[in-house]
Amino acid sequence: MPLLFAALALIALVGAAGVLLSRNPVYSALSLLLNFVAFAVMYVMLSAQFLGVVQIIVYAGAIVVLFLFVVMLIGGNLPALGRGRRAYVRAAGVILAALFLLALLFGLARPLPNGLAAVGAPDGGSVQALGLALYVDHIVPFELASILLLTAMLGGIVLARRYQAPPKD
Amino acid sequence: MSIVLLSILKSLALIILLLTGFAYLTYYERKLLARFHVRRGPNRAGPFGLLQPIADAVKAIFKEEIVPGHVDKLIYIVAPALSLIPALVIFAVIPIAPDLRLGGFTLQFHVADINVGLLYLAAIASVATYGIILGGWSSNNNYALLGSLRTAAQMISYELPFGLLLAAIILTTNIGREAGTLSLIEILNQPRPWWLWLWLWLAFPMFFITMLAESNRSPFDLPETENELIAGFQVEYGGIKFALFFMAEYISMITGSAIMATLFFGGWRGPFADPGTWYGPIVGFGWFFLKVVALLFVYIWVRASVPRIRYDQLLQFCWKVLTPLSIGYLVLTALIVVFVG
Amino acid sequence: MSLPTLDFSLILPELVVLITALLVLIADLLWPRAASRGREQAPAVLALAGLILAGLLTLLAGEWSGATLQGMLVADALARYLNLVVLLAAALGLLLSWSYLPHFSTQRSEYYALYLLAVAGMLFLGKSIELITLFVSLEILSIALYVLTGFHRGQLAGGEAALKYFLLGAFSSGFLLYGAALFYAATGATRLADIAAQNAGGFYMLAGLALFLVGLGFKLAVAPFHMWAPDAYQGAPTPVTAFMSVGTKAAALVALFRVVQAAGSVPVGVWATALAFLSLLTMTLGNLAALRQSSLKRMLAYSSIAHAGYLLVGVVAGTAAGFDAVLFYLFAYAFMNIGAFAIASLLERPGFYAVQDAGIHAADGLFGRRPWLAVAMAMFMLSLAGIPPLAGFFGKLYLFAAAVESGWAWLAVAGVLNSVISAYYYLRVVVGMFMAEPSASAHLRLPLPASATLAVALTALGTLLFGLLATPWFQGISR
Amino acid sequence: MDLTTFPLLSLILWLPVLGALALFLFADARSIRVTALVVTLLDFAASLLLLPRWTPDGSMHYQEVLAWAAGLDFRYHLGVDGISLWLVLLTTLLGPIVVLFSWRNVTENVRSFFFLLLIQQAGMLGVFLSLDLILFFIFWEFTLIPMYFLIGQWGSGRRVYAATKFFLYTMAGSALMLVVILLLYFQTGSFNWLTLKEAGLDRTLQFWGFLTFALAFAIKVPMFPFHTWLPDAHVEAPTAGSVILAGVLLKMGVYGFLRFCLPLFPQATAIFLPWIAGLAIVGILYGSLTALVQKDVKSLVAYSSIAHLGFVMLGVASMNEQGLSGAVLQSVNHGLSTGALFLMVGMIYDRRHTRLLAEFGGLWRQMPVYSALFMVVVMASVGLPGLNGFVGEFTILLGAFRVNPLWAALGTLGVILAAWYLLAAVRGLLHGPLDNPANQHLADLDRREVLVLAPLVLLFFLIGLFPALFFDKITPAVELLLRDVGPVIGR
Repeated sequence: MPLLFAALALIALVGAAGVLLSRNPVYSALSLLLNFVAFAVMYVMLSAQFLGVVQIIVYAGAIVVLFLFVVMLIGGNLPALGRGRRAYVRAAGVILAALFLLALLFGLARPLPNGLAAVGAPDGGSVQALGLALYVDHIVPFELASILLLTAMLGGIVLARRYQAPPKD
Repeated sequence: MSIVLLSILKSLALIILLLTGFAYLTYYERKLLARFHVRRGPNRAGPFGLLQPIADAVKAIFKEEIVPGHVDKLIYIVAPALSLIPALVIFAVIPIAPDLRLGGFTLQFHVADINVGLLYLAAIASVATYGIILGGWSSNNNYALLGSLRTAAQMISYELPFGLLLAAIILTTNIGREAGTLSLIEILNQPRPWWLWLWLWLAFPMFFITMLAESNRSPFDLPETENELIAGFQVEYGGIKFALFFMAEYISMITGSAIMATLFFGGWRGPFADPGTWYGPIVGFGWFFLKVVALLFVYIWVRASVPRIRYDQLLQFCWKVLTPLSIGYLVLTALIVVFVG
Repeated sequence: MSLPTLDFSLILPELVVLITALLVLIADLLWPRAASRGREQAPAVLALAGLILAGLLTLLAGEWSGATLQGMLVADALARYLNLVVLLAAALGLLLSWSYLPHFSTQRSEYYALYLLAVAGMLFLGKSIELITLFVSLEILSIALYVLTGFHRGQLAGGEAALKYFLLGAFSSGFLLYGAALFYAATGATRLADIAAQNAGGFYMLAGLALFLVGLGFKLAVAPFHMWAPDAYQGAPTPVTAFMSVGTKAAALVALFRVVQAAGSVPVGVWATALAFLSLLTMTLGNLAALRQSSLKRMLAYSSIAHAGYLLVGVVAGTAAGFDAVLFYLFAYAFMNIGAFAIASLLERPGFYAVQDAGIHAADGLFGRRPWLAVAMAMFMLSLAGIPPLAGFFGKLYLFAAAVESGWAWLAVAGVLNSVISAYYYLRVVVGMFMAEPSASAHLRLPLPASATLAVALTALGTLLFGLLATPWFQGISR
Repeated sequence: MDLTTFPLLSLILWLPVLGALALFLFADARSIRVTALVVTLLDFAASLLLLPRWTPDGSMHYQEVLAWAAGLDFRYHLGVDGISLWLVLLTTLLGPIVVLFSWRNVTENVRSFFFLLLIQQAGMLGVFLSLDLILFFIFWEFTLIPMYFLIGQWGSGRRVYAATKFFLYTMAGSALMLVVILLLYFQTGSFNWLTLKEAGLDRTLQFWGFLTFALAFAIKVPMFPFHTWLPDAHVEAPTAGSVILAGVLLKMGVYGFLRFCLPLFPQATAIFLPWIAGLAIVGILYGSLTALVQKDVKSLVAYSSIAHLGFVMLGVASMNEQGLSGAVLQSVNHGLSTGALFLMVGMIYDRRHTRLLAEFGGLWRQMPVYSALFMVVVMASVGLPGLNGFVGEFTILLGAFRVNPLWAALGTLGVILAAWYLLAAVRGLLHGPLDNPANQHLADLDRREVLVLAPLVLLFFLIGLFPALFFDKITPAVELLLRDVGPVIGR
């Protein structure tokens, strides 16, 4: 298992690096896909099968496809990403990333906070557990999320429609 | 250790089975189409032309590997594989026969019993798009790109009714039971009352249509329309790489049929397919095979009978007909589950 | 296992608003626009009816007991008053939209449905006592408002406003979510009551609270997270600006108050000091920037930022009295600010592809053209500046009193000095209306639609009387 | 009618507001004017009712308390004592006079004008009557609004600049007062003046409290160097506005010192008194000297106000019975005489639409009634014995002398300067040849204008000849104040 984890972690890292380093947006998107898939497998390994599968359906199956769709729709002649960026932007990025890394290490070095220590019960990621969490414990935010989706959908429709000025009278 | 080994062996067997199935599906299709056209079909290689697929395979394999200069090489080469793998992998959760018990040892005729099996189907189906999209894009050819775009839009759109119908089927697994299930094996093991069969068959036509669209079969083969896109995404492909795309399409047909057979027609179940007996697996596989072949017949029948539809019709049909219908179906199913089940 | 039974009566007003939103959405199907003249306003009528019904349900239900829906949503007095202020703001904004919207859009159903969804989001946010519920509610209102901000699609400024609002808003949601995650990490709970009960201290709570402050600070347009606000407020259709400047603030403040109360283990001095400095920065920046604006709407936008600063004073105080004051001020603010935007919207000349922004001199000579309108506007301006006996004064009185009581006298001093600064730019408008030569466009007839007139009348009445009459109402709400 | 329980103060306070609302019942200008006049007269009559049953014991009379707010315990609490009594009467008296004066010369937006005048009056009355600090603050700030509009809409020249300056200056001054009021509240649990003055606040709070209150009041008075808004506001305001500004609004500052600064912060008062005296004297000299060089009669009167208010503040700073009583009486005197001066300047402005001294001369011949009255008013202002100004200034100087003879000496210098610049105005207006052709056909005062001035002139004499009538109501209140505060500051 640790071996598998290491391999997956490596794949995830390669994917992440690929997203950043690729000059070609399609390669970036594909690297992202690689990253997502690696994570999906990790979720499954953590006995969160549902999460793993949903990760594939939503991210790999829909979001990255839409990325690709948009990239293709805009055309293949995209200017290569990352050119013409100022030096200070790069420097800021590097510094922020380093800070984030530091924060992560800091967090890892400390004992696990109370809240997380309790998490990780066996089979916590099963469909049953998830179903209970979603439909029994958190039914309220779950229902609210449906309103959120309705709102987003309505908003998308409004924005996508061709603008039509009202008739002058 | 033995489980892993067993799984590997099962996978190998499955792959061989599927590849053979693919080969003879082409034969099956050509023969059937010929009959629909009042022709004879392949009849030269071997008796009744039975060796034709093998001849085709040999031809494809020994063709010169050509990689055109203007393509994006890496993706160009990877794309056909990406397209085939999902079609193969999906089969892992489909039980093709009842368990065989030999003494203390039980042999199960599926590679894996994932407890989110149905979602696994949806997940793999959703990734199947990549091969085609990337194949078309990497070809660096406008026709191919248009084919890709069509694929992306089509498959994402049709995943919607597909998912909704799957959800409805998942809901029915709650009927008369403590809790529902997402595992295909469990679903097969559940007895269904007669009215439930009827209700599920109501959804079958819709499901079948989405499967047609997901596997880019006629009349939804817009990504590869030869008369407007000169074969679309595969225009730059030849030889074994083309064969892989071809294989993906046909294997996904088999897979689709297998899924439908399992969900709507009881999979390996049938008279004398008794689990636990020595003959059960054999009869069970027989039933399974028959059902799949019958469904494949419908695939080919549709191809022979229905003309290709226009692209806008394709999307309109999905969003304005199929999706609302499947939403309605889902809602009704939910009501049935709550009030009847 | 059985599904939980939920007492939906606790969220009855919210449900009414939601159902109205759905009805409004299909209003176009029921009454096709082209077929029936005179029924174009059906969505607006429906929406208004829904808001009024929700308001009545809130009002007539008496005091809310504090019962919770699974510990996710709470119907307490705080939520009740928030309901009232949001519904009030929404109804007033809707009256403005009534005559304003037809100038630039035919998508009435969509507009009013999104509007009601934003209202519902605010109402839910005010009731949220759980991190996920809180986040989802916040997103409902945000997304609806992003779209409403860019609703005038014939106008570039609207698109720019919506895009800026969206990008920065999404960014802030990230902060908020990160904060929630850290809370969860520290306590293993998402319900605020459980988080408070854990009394977990330490780095994670502190960092979580800080991120929460940043996230909610964005929504509140608190400096230095206010950059989106002037553009969004200016580019959005004026009725939307009026509504969101009050509603979003109200809901986000209640959320902030609840979160801050739950994070009890973080020393009060730490977050209160941080908030106090944010408040100081916000009001000073808002007021100084407002001094230099040449657009009436943009000036009001900066004034709105400044008011976010005043409102924070009540949260800084951290006491029940402090938050009572916030609620009181929100009511007063709903009247005076929406009133001001109402008149700004009347002064605009909405064209079909571009709404001509009301410049700071658009009101010049208004007293000669529409004396009562000018009087009302003067009242709004003076009330915003905090001149007694108008509602704004009493609001500030209560806010600053709470601050002084909790030992934040210096913040109160900053507040009153800022009020003096703000008086200057508010007076500019008054000077223009009463004492300046009429602007070039003054000879044009100023149309006065009945619905907008009603809104102005209501807000003016509220500005005049609310402070004088409503004070006994606000006692110990936030306990 | 039982006057002990009848809410007389509320009647006085709210009558103008009701009257202001009543203006909307009428459409024509004449009815509006008549209504305004009737209302102000009624108000004056109502305020006269305070006098008959007055018991001169220095305490608060006619108190009314109504609980009002929740959370913060501020109340509707009114009361009147010897210090505020005459200021209230001054306010109600100036009401009808100003209305009558504006009878003809306000022609635009008549209703708005009288509406603002009436609510202005209510606001000022509220300031003098409030015993609750928040209520006081509300009225205090509220008085800005009508005056702002009066100056800004009916003023002349740079009216917008003047109005805005007036508004911002005074608002800035008083803003901090609110915070201190709140601090007081949370230290003592009351906004009630009666409670607060017994509370014995700690020294730091007294120090800062005095500073912020004094800032607000000093701007209002105005004391040097916070006076710069005044010339602008006075000069640009319409005559009615100037009269109210000089007559009553400035007194709010003095009243604030007497009512709040001294009794609430006695320890701080001890520290700051010399400074107040110093600034008052600078104000007297500065105001007088500046008045000397004015070419515009109205600015001359405006600067004279600074000087006169300097006297009043000197009286306050003396912090003894004579000084304080004198300050109160001189406040009233200044309201009457400077009010009259502004009215008379307004009268010739109405005729000539200029106020430059150089434009006039020799009016004595053309307008004898005007000139006679003008002389009386000037004499009252200068402090001619027998007229009211003398009584006030003399008492103040007496008080100041007892504290510091130098103050009195410098104050006396101010009296002389006052005679100088006012007589210069008399010379410029009335004496000399009637050589400007524009002046040769000026009409003398008509009956209305005489009627406007008559009550003021009568009062000059009344106060001048029978000061005891007034002092016997002022003194007990002052004594009470001194009894509380005097020991603390050692007087």
